Amino acid sequence: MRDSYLIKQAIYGIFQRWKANLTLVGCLASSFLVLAIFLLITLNLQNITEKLKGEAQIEVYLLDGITPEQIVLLRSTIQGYPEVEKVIFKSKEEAATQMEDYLGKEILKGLDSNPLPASFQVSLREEQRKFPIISRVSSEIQNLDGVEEVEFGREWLSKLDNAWSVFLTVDWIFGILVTLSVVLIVSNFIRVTVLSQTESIRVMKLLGASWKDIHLPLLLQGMILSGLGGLLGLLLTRGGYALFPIKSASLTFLSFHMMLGLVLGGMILGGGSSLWSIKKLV
Amino acid sequence: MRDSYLIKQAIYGIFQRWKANLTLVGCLASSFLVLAIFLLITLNLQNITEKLKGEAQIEVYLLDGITPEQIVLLRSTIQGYPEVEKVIFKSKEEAATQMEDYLGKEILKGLDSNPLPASFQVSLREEQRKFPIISRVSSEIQNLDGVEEVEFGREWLSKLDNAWSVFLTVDWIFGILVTLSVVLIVSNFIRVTVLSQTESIRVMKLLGASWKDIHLPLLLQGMILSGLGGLLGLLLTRGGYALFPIKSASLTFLSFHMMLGLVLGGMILGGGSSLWSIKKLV
Amino acid sequence: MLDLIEVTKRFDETPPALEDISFHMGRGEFVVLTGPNQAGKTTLLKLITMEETVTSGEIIFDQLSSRTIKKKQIPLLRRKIGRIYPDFRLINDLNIFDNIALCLRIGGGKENKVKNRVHQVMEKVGLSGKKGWFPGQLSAGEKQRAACARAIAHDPLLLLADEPTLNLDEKSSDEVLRWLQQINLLGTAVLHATRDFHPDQHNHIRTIKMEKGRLI
Amino acid sequence: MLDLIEVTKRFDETPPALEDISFHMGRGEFVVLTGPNQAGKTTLLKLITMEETVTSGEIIFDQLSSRTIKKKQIPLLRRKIGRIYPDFRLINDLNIFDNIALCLRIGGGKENKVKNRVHQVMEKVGLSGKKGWFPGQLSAGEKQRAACARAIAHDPLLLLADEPTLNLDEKSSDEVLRWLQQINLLGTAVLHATRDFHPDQHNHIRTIKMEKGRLI
Ligand SMILES: Nc1ncnc2c1ncn2[C@@H]1O[C@H](COP(=O)(O)OP(=O)(O)OP(=O)(O)O)[C@@H](O)[C@H]1O
Ligand SMILES: Nc1ncnc2c1ncn2[C@@H]1O[C@H](COP(=O)(O)OP(=O)(O)OP(=O)(O)O)[C@@H](O)[C@H]1O
Ligand SMILES: [Mg+2]
Ligand SMILES: [Mg+2]
Repeated sequence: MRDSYLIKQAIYGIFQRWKANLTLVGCLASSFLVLAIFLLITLNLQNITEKLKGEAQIEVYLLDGITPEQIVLLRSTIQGYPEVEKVIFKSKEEAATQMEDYLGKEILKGLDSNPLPASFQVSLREEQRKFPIISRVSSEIQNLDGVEEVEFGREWLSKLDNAWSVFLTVDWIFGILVTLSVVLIVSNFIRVTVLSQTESIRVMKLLGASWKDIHLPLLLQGMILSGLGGLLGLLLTRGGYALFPIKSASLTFLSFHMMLGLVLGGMILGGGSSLWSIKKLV
Repeated sequence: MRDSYLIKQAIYGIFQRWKANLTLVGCLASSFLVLAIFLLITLNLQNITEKLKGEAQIEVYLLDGITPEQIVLLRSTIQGYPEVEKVIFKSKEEAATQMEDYLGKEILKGLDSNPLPASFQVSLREEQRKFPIISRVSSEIQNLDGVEEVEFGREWLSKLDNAWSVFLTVDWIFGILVTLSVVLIVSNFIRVTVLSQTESIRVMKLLGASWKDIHLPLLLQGMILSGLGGLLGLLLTRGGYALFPIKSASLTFLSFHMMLGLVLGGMILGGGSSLWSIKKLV
Repeated sequence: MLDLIEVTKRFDETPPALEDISFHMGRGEFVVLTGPNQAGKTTLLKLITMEETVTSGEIIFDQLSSRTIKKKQIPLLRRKIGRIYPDFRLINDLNIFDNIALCLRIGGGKENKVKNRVHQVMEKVGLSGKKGWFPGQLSAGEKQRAACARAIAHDPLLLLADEPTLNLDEKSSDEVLRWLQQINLLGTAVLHATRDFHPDQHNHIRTIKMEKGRLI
Repeated sequence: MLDLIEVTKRFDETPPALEDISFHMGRGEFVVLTGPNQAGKTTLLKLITMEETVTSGEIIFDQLSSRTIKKKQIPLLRRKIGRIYPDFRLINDLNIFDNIALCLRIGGGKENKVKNRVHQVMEKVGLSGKKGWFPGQLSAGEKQRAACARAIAHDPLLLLADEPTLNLDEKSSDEVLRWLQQINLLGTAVLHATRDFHPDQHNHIRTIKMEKGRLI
């Protein structure tokens, strides 16, 4: 048959059985919806974790006898590291004031000298805020002259990293299962659509229809229906996201590439299921 | 027809089309699996939150001039609250030692007197560890004689409560969507099963089959297939849970009632879908 | 037993499929209903089994009137009727035994009685070797035999046979016609609708002729 | 054009459906294939269109041999054949116009040529008023006409008609048989398989008789 006729027929066929196809697209959309929401949650939790990690700073406590010249030198050395973004100096006096604010005026009253050390607060560039990098930079700073001790919330950071890796495990398992369900459900729904045309296919073959005559319309239908399901699922997710009660600048929606991937994946899945169903049928 | 025959026929029919029904049960199982995992995650996150909240204690700082008798009296008063599980006393000296451990020996050296107050650490019974109860008990203790100040990590607790309520919102939305998908998918799959028997149903009606003759076998088939889907989904979830890499005493599986509810819900859904499909058919 | 009183059936299209049909069939009578394509034979049978509703007029079968019958009584009415369709309407998921047992089971028969009776009629129509076969495995002639067996197994009050010899060669046709006469002798009234009826062979049989929805 | 050489077809069951069949049909010939139920008529037609494969022997149609034909060539072979089935095999999702256009479109015809030709054959078989109707809305007689129209629309080299008058009364049957003869006069060879063939009416026509899978 002519390609133009086959394509016309595929699209016409979808409209002809619009009622069945509407439920079909609805069911597929609900599957894709679950997948999209899953991706959305994963993505945002990852963002939040990254952001929390970003708040991690390195506290560099300086030796008590350090001279202002040494401080300037040290500061420029640290600032010179490629990973470092910002270095803030906190003098002994500032440290004492903060301590008093925190524990009350009396706490340091009777002491002969201020026991608190001066310090730098070092924050790293955003893309470098990862546990191994922070850890390495810290130990490098530790070896510099004039540094007494370096602290960077090791415990808290590694806890966060642990929690994230546990979550990632669960997330992967869940993600694989959701994806498997989507594949299973889409392929089965498409199979039912193809099976409903068993009689037509048989008759067409008896009348001399070629491989392409049989496969092209069903391939197109599978791709269109599944693609529409994916698109509708995405739109619903976007709608739900827009209505989501908690607004925050750190919330993001799926990137264009992810959305494209979802819809294209849906289309490939739908088309593949069509071809596979015909194969099992004939 | 005789009930015995109808029931036999329903079960026989399932085995007869075992190939189609196996895919069917597989698809339903994958839907129920997603639902079960969703429930499992919700349940465990709730448990963890409860546990974190449970670690919240009330710190009761005592007046400086308090006598040992007053301390004993106060202790027994607090211990007498029905919500309270345990009261631990920390003397001024113990507080000082802890402070020194934390900030260094020198910190309290020059002071004329120990500025740190004695205190009670009060923990509540497990079922009472909720923000409003902790808050109420705290303010009751605040009004007792000899108490200077009460602290209970208000900020941290309310943050946790907030985070949990945000999560609950997302969770509810997601849960409703997952449930909707399951309903949509199960009902559609059952509809396809019923539709595949359209011809039989028509012929049976023409031969004088009663309402029950038509509906009972399909109702049973819908219930059995969907119930099996639910059961298989649960078993798979249980299997995944057993293989889950992180073990912890605070992880729990779904309760027996939840599992029962899932399977029964699946059966009702399947049966209902059957009846509804026949209704639309006839 | 069966009375049609000025029955008219109109589908959406303008010319009515049946117009002003009246006739009576007594218990145990054998009637051949004949006429060309579109005469309305099949439609008439459908009205009797209440597959279609009468537009005007009345059909009374075994004291049940098409005017007053309740929806719940329709299955009871159908159980008194045996039906042979030109396209067999065997259930593809059931084997031949279960297909033939269908009317008996719908009637609520006990399983051992059902079994005996089904074996009996399968023997009669020459299908006793094919109990476990499915309709898809049978030739047209064998399906026709099975359809006949199903229609007569429960000893109906009335047998409505629509083109029961359509798919058969002359030898098998004659056989089926013989069965219709045999079951008629056992007390079942038979209404045999067919296009190509040759009255010279059976001129002792009451014949109703139709054309374009009217008796002639 | 069509040669069957010692063709045997055996299904799993022991007695072969066709045994040692040989005959030749020339271009534009008209042949009636007759025989009772189970003779193997339909099976023979299926072998010609390669719906079933020959167990032994050879079929040669228009230089394509059943021994050497490739799977890809089967559609090309079928496009040269017109086919009328006893159960019509119209596609329920397509209206009558599209059903009749099917063979033309499968042949790759241009839409405006397809349109002209379909209108022409619909006129011929008397269906011009029902272009947009669907098979489910037609009577058996009208479906039979549509099936005939579909089979002859693309001017096939060979027309295989399996019981084309099964659902028709005598008047319509004669009409369909006339069409078969008309299309034959235009150059299409016709193989007409039927159970009830009355040789006295058409004794100038070549007849092949079969019984139990053999020519007699
Ligand atoms: N469901 C329907 N909707 C519309 N018209 C119908 C329907 N059923 C039957 N008809 C029309 O009623 C008329 C009588 O058809 P019927 O099938 O009863 O004829 P028949 O005598 O059985 O013909 P045949 O010998 O071809 O079986 C026809 O014109 C047909 O088109
Ligand atoms: N797919 C098949 N599997 C097994 N046996 C078959 C199959 N198709 C046909 N047969 C057998 O082949 C024989 C010939 O059948 P066929 O349908 O060709 O006869 P026919 O002459 O067309 O009969 P009818 O007049 O009833 O149409 C029969 O015995 C039939 O049971
Ligand atoms: Mg009829
Ligand atoms: Mg045949």
